[in-house]
Amino acid sequence: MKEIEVHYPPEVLQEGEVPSDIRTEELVLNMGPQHPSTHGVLRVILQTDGELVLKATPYLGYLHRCAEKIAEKVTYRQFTPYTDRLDYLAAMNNNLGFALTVEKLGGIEIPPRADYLRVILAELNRIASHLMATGSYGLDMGAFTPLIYCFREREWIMDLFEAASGARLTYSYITIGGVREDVPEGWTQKCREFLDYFEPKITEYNNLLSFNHIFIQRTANVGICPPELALAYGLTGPCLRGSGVPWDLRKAMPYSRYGEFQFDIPVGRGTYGTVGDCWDRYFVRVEEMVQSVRIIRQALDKLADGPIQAKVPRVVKLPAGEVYYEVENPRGQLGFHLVSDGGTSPYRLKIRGPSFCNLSILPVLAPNCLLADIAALLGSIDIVMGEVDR
Amino acid sequence: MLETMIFVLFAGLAVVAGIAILLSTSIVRMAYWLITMLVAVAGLYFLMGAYFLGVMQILVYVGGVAVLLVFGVMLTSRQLAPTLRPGRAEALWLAAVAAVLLVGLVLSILHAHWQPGTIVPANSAAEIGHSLLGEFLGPFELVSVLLLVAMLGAAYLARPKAPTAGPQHIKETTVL
Amino acid sequence: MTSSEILELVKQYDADSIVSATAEGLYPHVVIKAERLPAIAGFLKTQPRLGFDLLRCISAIDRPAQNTIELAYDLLSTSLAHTFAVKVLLERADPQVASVSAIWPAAEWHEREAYDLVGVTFLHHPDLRRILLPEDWPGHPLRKDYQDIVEYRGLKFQP
Amino acid sequence: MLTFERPPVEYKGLSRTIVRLATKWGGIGIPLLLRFAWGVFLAAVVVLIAFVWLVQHFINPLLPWFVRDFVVVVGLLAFVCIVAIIGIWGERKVSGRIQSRLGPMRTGAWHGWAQSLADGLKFVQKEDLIPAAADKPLFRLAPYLALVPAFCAYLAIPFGVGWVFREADVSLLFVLAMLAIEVLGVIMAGWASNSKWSLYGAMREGCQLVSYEIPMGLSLLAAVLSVGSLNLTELGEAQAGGWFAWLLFQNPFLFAAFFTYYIASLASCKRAPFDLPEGESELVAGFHTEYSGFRFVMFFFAEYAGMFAVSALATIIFLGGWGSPIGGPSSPLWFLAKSTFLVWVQMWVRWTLPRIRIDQVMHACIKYLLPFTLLLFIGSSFWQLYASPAHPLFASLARLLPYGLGTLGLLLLGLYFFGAGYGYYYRNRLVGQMARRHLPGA
Repeated sequence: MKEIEVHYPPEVLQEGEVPSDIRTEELVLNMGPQHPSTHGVLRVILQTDGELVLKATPYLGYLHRCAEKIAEKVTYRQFTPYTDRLDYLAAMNNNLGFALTVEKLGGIEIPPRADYLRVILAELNRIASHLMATGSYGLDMGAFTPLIYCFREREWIMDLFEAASGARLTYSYITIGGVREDVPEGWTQKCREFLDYFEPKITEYNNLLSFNHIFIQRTANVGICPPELALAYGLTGPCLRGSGVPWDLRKAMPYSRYGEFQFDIPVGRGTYGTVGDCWDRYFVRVEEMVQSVRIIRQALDKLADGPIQAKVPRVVKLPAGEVYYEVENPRGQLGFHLVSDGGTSPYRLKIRGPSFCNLSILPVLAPNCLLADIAALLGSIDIVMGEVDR
Repeated sequence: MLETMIFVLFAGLAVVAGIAILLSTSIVRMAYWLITMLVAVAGLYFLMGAYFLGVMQILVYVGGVAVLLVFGVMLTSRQLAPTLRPGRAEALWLAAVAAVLLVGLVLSILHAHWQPGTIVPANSAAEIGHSLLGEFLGPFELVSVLLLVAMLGAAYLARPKAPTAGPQHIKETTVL
Repeated sequence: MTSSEILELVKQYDADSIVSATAEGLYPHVVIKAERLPAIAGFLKTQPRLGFDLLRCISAIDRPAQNTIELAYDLLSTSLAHTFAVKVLLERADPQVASVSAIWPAAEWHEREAYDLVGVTFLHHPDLRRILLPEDWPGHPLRKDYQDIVEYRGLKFQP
Repeated sequence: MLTFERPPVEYKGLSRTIVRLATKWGGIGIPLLLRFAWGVFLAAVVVLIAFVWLVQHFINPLLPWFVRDFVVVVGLLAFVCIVAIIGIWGERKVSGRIQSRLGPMRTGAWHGWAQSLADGLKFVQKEDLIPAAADKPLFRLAPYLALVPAFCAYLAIPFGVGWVFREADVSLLFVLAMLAIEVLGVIMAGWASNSKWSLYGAMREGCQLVSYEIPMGLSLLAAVLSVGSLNLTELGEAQAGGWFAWLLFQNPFLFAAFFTYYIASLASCKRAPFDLPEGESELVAGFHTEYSGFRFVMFFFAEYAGMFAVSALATIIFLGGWGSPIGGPSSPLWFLAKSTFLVWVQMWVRWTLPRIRIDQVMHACIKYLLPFTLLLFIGSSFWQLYASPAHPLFASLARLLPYGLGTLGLLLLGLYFFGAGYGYYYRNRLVGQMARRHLPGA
């Protein structure tokens, strides 16, 4: 038992929000670390007045492994599995980010087939991750059914990943210098089948959840994050685009082969409320799935036979130097600041987890929300604690 | 015989609940004892054949008023059950008032002319309706005006006002 | 805008506070004097041709050999689509630097993390507490001389 | 190489299930059952002795009544339990099918019919946890306070003419009163748990139920007005003779009142989209966060008993009760069928819609539902005023309207059945590749 003082800044009440002559007791509510809608072991201390939240203070670190310290003790190749555990819903994208960082510093060129495979798998994983995000967002809003539908589709992707890599969640498939092994025969055909099946399903989810009146009432005009605020707090990914900023690394600073593909950047337009509300952030994810399908189709068309690995030694040794490299993950920009002293393991590897930065806006948006809106807000920010706590 | 038994049961429950209201220290428990008493009285109404009255007692008092009461009590005091024991001087004063009331009640009961009446016929709801909208229309409307006034007063009291206090500094310690 | 042009603008603004700079290579950045950080950070954000509106990351790198702790601020401009980095070198014994959280609120949590894991103190930070580790954790794990602890609140760790 | 196929579900026979049950729970369950059997036996002996003693000493002249009451009460108790057990199993099956899953399939061979029983057995074995800081007496009492009123409501609900525990001229009000005091158990549970989540659940339940009682009562009163009785049997009997005699179709106000009643009854049963008191994603589990084991089951039972009770009220008052819609003999089976359909719609709604927020709940009630039901109430009374002494203008309209409205109702129902049939026919296309191989008959 330890007493932790919770500090609140002096001005908690907004003007005219609470009638001051009726004495109401503030209730300090400990949301998490075990709570269904904190999406992991996040703990938020809520100071509430009835159902009104006056202040929210997140406490992190329940899933802290100090991956950055681990990185300094293992070789580059050995660290790839640890990147799986960062954003465990988008392990392919994490693998890709780390591999690209190391390849950038090492100046490694990788063969085109590996590049396209990487794009396909990363985009498939983006779909899987967004399915999880949108489905569980429905669950946060009390709609149970969309989650199961989304899982049904995600199951396909998991099967595709299993066929390619042998794993269903932590793939370590995209490695330094290419991909670990080639996809099995008939895989691309199955992938196309999935895309044909999946595309019309998105409309179905929209009819079921996105355009549901209650759902719109719950999410539109809730947790409004104007574009300036989003940029100031370093929001990236769907959270930033939901605020109406058309910023996507895949388009703005294309990495891997993204420059070759046609796709749009969906942004929040304030369709049912104000730009940057929860509904916008949610719907950007839905629209991104459509774009991912487009990218995968183009990449599948360009996928030709060839080697899938560059000539990279078993123990990678990088020249001394440093690099900061970012990729567009489903949740935002995943950055690796890699400092090498010429050895076989990083001298310092700083990981910028997009969820970590996105979550930092919670204390700003939470005041004057209702208790139920906190679930809406957290779900729309879509955090993965593995990445927040690293 | 059976009726007497049931009467004793309900009357006894009402008395016990009444005493328990006085003796319990937690406000929420008091509220629940009050509910018990209201239900017991409703049972007595049923026993007398006044079904409409009994049902209304439960519907309005237990289902409505008591719920709001519990609701309010629950919000005001949380686990710090305030000890509601009166002080010595207070107790004397209260005892005097209670004694006067008790004596008055007992005297009036003793002096009342009790007549064995007949139980109201079964179709009591219709009769109550007729008398409320016929014989007692005036008082009935007056009561509704009174309720309206009470409602307006409540709305007036609960209206939002401009904040008068300055920025509030809140510092709270939670034990984890 | 290329890195060299960005560097040129920074030099025009305050050439004296630049310790070293490189516009070429994989990691174009400028190393500035720690006490000039807030001013230059403000310049980088507000100067319309730079427009660094997004602070991506703050990396703290412990270098016992040079007896310094490096802080690298990775910046991005979403309006102009260019990146740059600013570095400050702090003394290892007592690393202190002014917070930039007033300029980029995103820095708030990154600075708390640097404080937590590397032990850099940020002055004028609104809420400088440990963020990932418990309040009473001994030491800062990402320092190179950090000793793995064997016991924490009665919890024994196997190496 | 590509493993997209899943092994088909192996359906087990009944004998297999019994063996499974015996082996799975044999270690703990059977001794426990035996202990329970002793307890039940002893209780039965005590009750029997007390019963005989009472009969001999006091109520000789009332004996036939007493026996009847005893049998009926035991029967009703069994009925409520069966409703809850089938309801829970049904809810899981319905949710499963809505979500393109199967729901329970193993326990009891045929579509997992024994799942609720197995769950009940599991719950009985679970530890009855009471938080250290809870208000223990209230914590223990709360589940009973939720379950008993829900059961009491059935004492006045007629299942048919004469199929009722007690006729009372105010039986409608009695049922409403019993449904209203169920909330006390919930509030008590929330408060006594000494958990803030539970307290929030209790607060929400209090707000919601007290508010929605009013539109619910007003919608029913609109119907009561056109029959002129608060007696449920009379209300049901007034609608004998086919679907066009149902109160639902008697005038446009009552048609609307049925829907307002149904919405309000969802709120009073804490069903989605009004399931805020137990809203999982917000309040963990709301008022029953701290409950486990059999006390939790009691809340569950109370919920399902309440669901059926409000559906039964809707059936009796709006849908002709036990009367046959096509003009055949009336029967309690019709009553059960109609009520079950309404319960099913509740489940359907629950697994489709998101949950609304507390301010929207109150907003919807006070700003829309309450004025609207008041309007319906007044409109219905005016209709009654002009139509029942056969005002010439109304006479023909009032005679024809039930057919028109009835056709509209039938169309709605037909639309539903068309949708359901469409879904069933194209289930392969609709449920997706992964699940379809598991669906029996797919």
